[in-house]
Amino acid sequence: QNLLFPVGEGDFNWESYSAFDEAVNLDGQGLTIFGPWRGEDQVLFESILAYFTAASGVNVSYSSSENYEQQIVIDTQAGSPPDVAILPQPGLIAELVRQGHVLPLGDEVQSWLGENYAAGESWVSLGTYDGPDGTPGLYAFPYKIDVKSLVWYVPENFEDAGYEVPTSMEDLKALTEQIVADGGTPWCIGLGSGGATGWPATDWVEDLMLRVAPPETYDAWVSHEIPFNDPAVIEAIEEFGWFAKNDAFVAGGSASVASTDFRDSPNGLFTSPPQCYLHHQASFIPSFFPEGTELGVDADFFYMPAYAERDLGTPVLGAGTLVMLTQETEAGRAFIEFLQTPIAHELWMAQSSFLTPLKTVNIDTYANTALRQQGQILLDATTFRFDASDLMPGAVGAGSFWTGMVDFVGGRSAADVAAAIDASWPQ
Amino acid sequence: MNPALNAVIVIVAGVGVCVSYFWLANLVLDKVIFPARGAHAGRNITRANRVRPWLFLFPALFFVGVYLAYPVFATLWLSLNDRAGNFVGLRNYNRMFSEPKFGESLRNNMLWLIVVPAAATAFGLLAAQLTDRIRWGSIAKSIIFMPMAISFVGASVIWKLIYDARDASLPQIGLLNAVWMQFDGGIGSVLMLQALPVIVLVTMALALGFGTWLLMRGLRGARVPQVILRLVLAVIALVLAGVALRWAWGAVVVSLPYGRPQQWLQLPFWNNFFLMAVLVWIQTGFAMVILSAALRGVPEDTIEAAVLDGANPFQIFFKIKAPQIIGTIVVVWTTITILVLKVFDIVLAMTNGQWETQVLANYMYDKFFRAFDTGMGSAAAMIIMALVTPILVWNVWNARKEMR
Amino acid sequence: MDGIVGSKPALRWVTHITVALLVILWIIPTAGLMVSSFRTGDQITSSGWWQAFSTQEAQQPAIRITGDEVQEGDAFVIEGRLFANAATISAWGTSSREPEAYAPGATADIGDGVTLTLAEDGAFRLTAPNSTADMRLPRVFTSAATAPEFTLDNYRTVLFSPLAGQSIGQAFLNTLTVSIPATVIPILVAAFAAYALAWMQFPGRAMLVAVIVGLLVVPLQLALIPLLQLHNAIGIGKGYWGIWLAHTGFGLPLAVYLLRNYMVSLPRDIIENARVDGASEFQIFVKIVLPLSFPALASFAIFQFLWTWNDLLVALVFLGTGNDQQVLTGNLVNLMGSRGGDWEILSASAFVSIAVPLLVFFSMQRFLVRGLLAGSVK
Amino acid sequence: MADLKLTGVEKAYGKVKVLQDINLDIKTGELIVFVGPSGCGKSTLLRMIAGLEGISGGELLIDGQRMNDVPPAQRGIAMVFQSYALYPHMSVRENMAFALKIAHKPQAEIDAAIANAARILQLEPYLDRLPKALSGGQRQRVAIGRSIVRDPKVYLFDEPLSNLDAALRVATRIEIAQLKEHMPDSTMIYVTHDQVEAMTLATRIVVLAGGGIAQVGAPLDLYERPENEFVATFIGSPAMNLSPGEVVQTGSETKVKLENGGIAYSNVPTRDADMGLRVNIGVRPEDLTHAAGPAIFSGTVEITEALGEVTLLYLARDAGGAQVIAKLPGIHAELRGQGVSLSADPAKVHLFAGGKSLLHR
Amino acid sequence: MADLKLTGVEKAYGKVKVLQDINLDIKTGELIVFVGPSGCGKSTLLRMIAGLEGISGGELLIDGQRMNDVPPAQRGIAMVFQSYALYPHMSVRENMAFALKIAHKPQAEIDAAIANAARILQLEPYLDRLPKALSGGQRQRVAIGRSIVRDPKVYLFDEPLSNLDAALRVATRIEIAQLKEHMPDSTMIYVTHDQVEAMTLATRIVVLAGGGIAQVGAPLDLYERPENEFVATFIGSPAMNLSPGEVVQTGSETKVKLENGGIAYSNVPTRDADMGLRVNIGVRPEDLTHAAGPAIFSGTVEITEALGEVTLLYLARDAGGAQVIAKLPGIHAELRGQGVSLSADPAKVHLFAGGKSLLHR
Ligand SMILES: Nc1ncnc2c1ncn2[C@@H]1O[C@H](COP(=O)(O)OP(=O)(O)OP(=O)(O)O)[C@@H](O)[C@H]1O
Ligand SMILES: Nc1ncnc2c1ncn2[C@@H]1O[C@H](COP(=O)(O)OP(=O)(O)OP(=O)(O)O)[C@@H](O)[C@H]1O
Ligand SMILES: [Mg+2]
Ligand SMILES: [Mg+2]
Repeated sequence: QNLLFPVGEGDFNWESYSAFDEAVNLDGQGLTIFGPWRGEDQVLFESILAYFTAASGVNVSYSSSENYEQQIVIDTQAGSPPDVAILPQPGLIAELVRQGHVLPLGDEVQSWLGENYAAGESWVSLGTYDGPDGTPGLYAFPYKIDVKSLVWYVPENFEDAGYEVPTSMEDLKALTEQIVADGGTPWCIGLGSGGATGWPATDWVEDLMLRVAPPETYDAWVSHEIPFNDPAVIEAIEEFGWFAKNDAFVAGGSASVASTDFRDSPNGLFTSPPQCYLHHQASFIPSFFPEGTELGVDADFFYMPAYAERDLGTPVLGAGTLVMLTQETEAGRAFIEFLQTPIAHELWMAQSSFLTPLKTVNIDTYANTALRQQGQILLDATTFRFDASDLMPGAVGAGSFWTGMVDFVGGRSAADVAAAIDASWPQ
Repeated sequence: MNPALNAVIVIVAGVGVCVSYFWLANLVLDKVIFPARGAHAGRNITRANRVRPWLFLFPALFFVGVYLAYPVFATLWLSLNDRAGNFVGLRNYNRMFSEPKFGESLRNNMLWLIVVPAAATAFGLLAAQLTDRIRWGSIAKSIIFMPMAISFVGASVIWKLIYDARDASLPQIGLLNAVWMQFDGGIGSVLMLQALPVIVLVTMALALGFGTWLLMRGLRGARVPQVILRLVLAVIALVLAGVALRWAWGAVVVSLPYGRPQQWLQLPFWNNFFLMAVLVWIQTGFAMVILSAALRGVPEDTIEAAVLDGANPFQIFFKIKAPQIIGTIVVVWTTITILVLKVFDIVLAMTNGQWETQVLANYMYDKFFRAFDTGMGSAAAMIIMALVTPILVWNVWNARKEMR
Repeated sequence: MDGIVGSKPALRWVTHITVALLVILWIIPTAGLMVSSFRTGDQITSSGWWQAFSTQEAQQPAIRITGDEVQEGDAFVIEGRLFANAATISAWGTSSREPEAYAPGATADIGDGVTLTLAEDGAFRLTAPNSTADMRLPRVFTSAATAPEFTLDNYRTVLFSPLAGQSIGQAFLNTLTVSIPATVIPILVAAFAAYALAWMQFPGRAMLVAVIVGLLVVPLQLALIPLLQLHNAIGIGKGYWGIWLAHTGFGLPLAVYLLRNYMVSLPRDIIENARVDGASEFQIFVKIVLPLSFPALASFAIFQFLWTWNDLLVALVFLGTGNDQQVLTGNLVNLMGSRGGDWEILSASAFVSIAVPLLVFFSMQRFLVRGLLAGSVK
Repeated sequence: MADLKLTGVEKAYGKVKVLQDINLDIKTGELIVFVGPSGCGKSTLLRMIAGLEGISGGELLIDGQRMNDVPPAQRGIAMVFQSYALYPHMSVRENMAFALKIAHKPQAEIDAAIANAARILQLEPYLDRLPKALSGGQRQRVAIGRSIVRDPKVYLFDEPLSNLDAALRVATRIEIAQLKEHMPDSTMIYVTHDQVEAMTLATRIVVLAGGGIAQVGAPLDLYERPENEFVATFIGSPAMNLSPGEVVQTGSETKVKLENGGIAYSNVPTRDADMGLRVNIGVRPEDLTHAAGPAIFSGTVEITEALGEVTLLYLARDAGGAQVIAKLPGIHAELRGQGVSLSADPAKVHLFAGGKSLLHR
Repeated sequence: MADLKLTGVEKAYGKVKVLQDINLDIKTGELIVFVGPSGCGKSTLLRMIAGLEGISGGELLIDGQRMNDVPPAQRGIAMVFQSYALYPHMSVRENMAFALKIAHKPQAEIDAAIANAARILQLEPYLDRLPKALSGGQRQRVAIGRSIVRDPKVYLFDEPLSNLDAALRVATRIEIAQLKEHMPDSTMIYVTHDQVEAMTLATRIVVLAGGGIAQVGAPLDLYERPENEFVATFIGSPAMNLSPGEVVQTGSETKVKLENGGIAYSNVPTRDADMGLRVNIGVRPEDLTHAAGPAIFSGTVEITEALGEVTLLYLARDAGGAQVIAKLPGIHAELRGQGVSLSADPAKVHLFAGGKSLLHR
């Protein structure tokens, strides 16, 4: 097996690796893992799996699919699930857990998570679901986090125009207006994503929700304790509308928002003259920047600031994938154990597009400053909240919320849209 | 083992098992169970012949039963249960009917059901007829067939590229917008985008009116089912003519947003047609291949007789060839109609039912795999299946007729 | 028919023109995809594919100056070329706000004594009073006419990239292993059934035809879960048998429907003659009906093959998602990355995957021949 | 080795009865010809015997075994179809070999049978062609060849020669007759429109009409002693001339006074009671001769058709509107437009009352 | 109003020349019959005249206009196909109305034309049936009806009667003949296998053989004065008996000593130079009579075929292997197995040298 980083070299926590190596010996056992990662992400993940295999002797077969949500539903319901499933949708996980297709991870893992992840309790609660009998338990292990509260920009465009990185929402809005006044267009927003069109707007709304209301409201919103058309939610939607529904603020006018593909929309940053100066998107977006764009030089990001006057701290919105055991296997348990070693995080951190709240990792192993800064945002967060649309039931989070947002930018009022979404909430 | 060798063995085994079933089953039937020998030879043969159809049919019935019929019943059952598995009667249907999205899907589906099979069959027939008569026909055929070889998702991607819209200040990479941007509201634009459609629509309305007149003319003396059928068709034709005229008027008074790139997939109502174009583009190849085989089966002497009777190529086509392949046209039409009911990939990939483009299949998919609402998903599936009933009746009628 | 004299030339022209129009209409989308598959992702998203062949005068993406620094007297100089390919610059700038500030050959003062000269052909010369080693070098914005440029990289990625886990060759084999039996088995099964439905007498025939037509409409998605459950229960599990059976089941109604409709149109006398000749139903089927149904068999074979070839869903569900079972479509989809949307990969892989179906079509096309029945009956 | 018996056989398509109450007894070695007007059900009856059409009522026995429900292949028959029914995808050779291959005959035997049939039917040059490259007649010959090679118990021919030219027709007809002679045990049923074929080939002719059998008998029987007007006019070409009249003298020689004014003598005996009976006399065109004495028919010759050896005279229609045709030996084009008087040997004058022959009552 | 002229017409399928150097002059109002062995190209020639096959070489003129490249519909022709070619999806009525509807004839006229045709062809009961529910003969009649209603300049018939029964055949034949008389301006070309049809209908017969025209002439001309052996044997049924021999006496009456030992006298004049010439004599079966004096043929009667009015005698093959057939009037079944001597009127004895008739040299 070719391991990317030779064992023992570099700043990695090799002790945790050798400890795991010694403790676990499952030579010849097999493990099937099903996950969302394809393409480059798959290569990255498989490079991590190589270490797991080297240490435990387990033969891992990883697979993924374009329609992995559908796939996992079919596989579990038909009774041929993989051993381990990795999914980015807590809503879907909740459904699977409720149907009894997922095994509880146990108290040990739960307490480990609480202790070792920064803001541990929020991660525990993220992995905790109501089992088939209604009793909650830890079913999913968060691994690989994305930060969503990021605004991307081109530093040199800012320099050329003489703009500063804003530190508060008020500043951000002022900057927006300033750019318009200078004859530019501030934002590039694209909601297009084929069948999932609309989801980037949900990130906006969630991010803004954390900035107009306290996190408890956010939680109540997610769990439908308050209706979707609660004034707080409507306010957040209207905040988004402030950016997206103003023709002058958005490249191509608000009409193009819903149709521009989210993958294309950051390109506006890099045209000359720039179509736009700002782009709100999660940490994965650089892979859609033009070829050869150097992060930190050609493009950079800043934390989507909070309102100075509202005093809600520095909330961070994020997302991530969760690992579940869908079959009882020794190897599967061992894999969860492996994920608890710092090395399982560091090895990926050292490559790219991986953030972790695990406190015991060596933050220097991040591949570049951008990643490190994102990691820092994660660590600096006073509040961390998981993407609400991923937490809500699929009918909303992967359905009416998306379409509602498209309708909203298409002209419907926030109240209307919110009421409609609320109506679609499954009873 | 070498993977290629492995594949070959696996292929041979798979096909071999299938072939040997038929061969052996026949052998057993004729030689062992009802041997055509001895005292009861005659009776045995008759018996064997009574069993044989079922022998031939068995694998097909088995597969169809297990792989399609059984799921249908399972689905029917599911549609009467909520997601927790409790029997709720028709409540899923009630809920579904009260959802505006469902109404929208049904409406759009109707549109799809009218436009796509008609357009694909018409284009397919045109292509089949014309390509058979020219030397480079087989090349043309291959090109028209090519979209068939592209998956639905791939096709959606291609067409997204065509419908793509950029800001007016940027070069358009969507072909349709690039063309659209050539129009500036001048005389050429008016001719192309207003006069031409008006002419086409008015012609269509006139043709439909004429059709109505033809239908009504032969009314007296016709049998009752005929009268009803004719009346229904006449009403439909009249309605369509009205629609065409309204659209023609719309085309006269419309002021087109020249100079602004259009989001084709977001123009309400019209976007349905842009989605349909994709399926028509794909399915025309299917229609063409099947119909061209049928056209070639039309006895040449009947065509020659028509030539001598003085029929022009159009009359030969419409009065001699088309009626003779009407069975095949029905088959093609049916197949495409059914495909229209089932295909959701295109809508899913291009709009996911947003901007009022939802269709039943995608609605069902949504309920099944997004909302995990198997009850409603199944109910939607049942509606889809209910929509084919007319086609079913039509085909049974046809089958009966030709067996007589 | 071919012999008939005196068809009007005008009509022939109309025919040619109509077909040409149809062909153009039909080929444009594919052509766009084809051209795009030879362009880079940036090119695809920055200009229309129909412009790919001509020299384009356009605003180029910003290019950052790079190069080895050479000391010339007290100035530090970097020289080089902006473009790898031929290009003619019409205007350029160093600020995104004024991307066309300078004419080619002009010298721009960037500040701190740094100057940049850019010639028409993209050759630049940067002079700085101090070493630029720790300085961020400036970006150059150009309006330039670039020659058409095509790349095979997309195909290289699709065919040889390690990203897909397994080699494309294995995926090809897997797909063939799936497609060939999944095409042949339903045809065989359906042909027998269609023959029975068309030419054998038994009660309930019309009913069965109706049922089969009705089952055409069953949405695939409905059947996936119950069937996989079934496969798991009877021990087939996931594998080739499972997927063949599934494809057979799903493809059968259409096959039976198409074939039956073709077979009923065969001349009755021929079949009766074979009956009198002493052929058993099996022999009639194999020796008479099957050969005469070749056009229908061929067209259905084409469709079924295309369908199984392009299928992803059924393969994923019934075959499994492991690398060694990956079919071509699965392989290509995986290339596209978790978030999809790489036009260039998509277009290249679309062309890789339609190659075989087109080949099948071309080779089968000659079986869709004219007048198979000619000369059989009066 | 193969005798057929049809008792009360009938055929209905839905409600339309095409055939009814067909009773027929065919002995081994006979060659039965079905004739009858177009559409009378000849093909249908043949197909019922072959087993290609179900029998709606009655019984079909072959060699004493009930065959109503036995499949065609087991009835030991070969059939030549009116519409060739060649296998379009097989060469002529393969078409002929098909049945033998099915029966697993040795290749040498197959080759010999084909060579023989090809020689008889002059098909040698075409053995490797596909049917579509043959002319109509060539196709028909292949269809015949296909049955010849099989050597079945019962041959069924549905107008097998209808597309052959006269010479080939005669040759093939004789071949069939000789075939028949070589296989005295094989039974043949033959449908034709051609009177010459019917007369020369048949051991017995079955005249079908109106869904039933009009008469069964040896060819000359039918020609000389038709049972009814239908058979009388149907057999023989041109058809027998019929003319209405009244019996004015009975006995062994009957005298009839015709409505057209003519007088006819017939050898058909009549009883005294027949005096004054309204009858139709029937005289075949070929039996008419120039009359010296009292004429049966007299009138102007409207049309003459010279056939070479004989000439047909079409007399102008008389008051009754009946067309009288006479066939005189030699060439008589000169008679056109002239008046002629025609009479006939009393032995050749038939009498019909109510459609039935007085000979057969 | 419509005369046809074919000059040097030829037809090739690829390299195979099916027809070559066809020269034919057809006058307005003629009824030309094409006869010839099966596969000789009759249908092909007809189709070329109709415009359904291209003309590979030569010229076709109709009314003096070159028609090689004129589309079929503009040639003013109607055609009845050998294979019916009915429109399967139209009822009989619609089939017949089609051409008229295409020509936008008023409905009343269409109805009248159909009623007339249906009456002639006895199709009234079937007008609303589809072709598939008709018998073979009924279909053929519809096909004829379809052309009758159109009233074209030139009629082309490709074996139109081949599926009709004898009675209907005669009736239809006469109808065609009368049709012809009513329309003296319409030209008809008629392909048939039936000699009687050919002889009765034709104003002239064209005998095709081996891709060319063997002889053109009035029916009786062909019958009485065939130009060559092919025509001699082809026209007339059964075929003319040919027998080789040597001229032993020349002059206005020629004497031929036959190889079979017989002596034949012929009225065909020969020159002195012909003395000793090897010739074939030809005698039609119907011209043979019982010989009192020297016989042309003598032998044992092997088979007799009684046709009613005549009897065919098949003599045992002589040393030369030729089959001699005689047609004697009346019924002569008793001759079977007996020896007969046959001779003929010298006026009826033909002489052929090298295949050509000595009469025509
Ligand atoms: N498409 C073709 N290719 C090659 N040869 C052909 C083709 N069509 C016909 N022939 C040949 O041309 C010859 C003439 O055919 P045609 O049909 O004209 O004969 P015919 O005289 O009408 O015969 P019949 O009396 O049997 O109908 C035949 O020998 C036939 O085999
Ligand atoms: N499928 C059918 N349905 C109804 N009537 C039919 C069907 N097939 C045949 N007939 C009728 O049955 C009758 C007998 O047909 P058949 O073919 O046996 O006639 P035929 O004596 O062979 O005539 P021909 O000499 O013209 O071939 C015809 O009147 C025909 O119209
Ligand atoms: Mg018949
Ligand atoms: Mg012919």
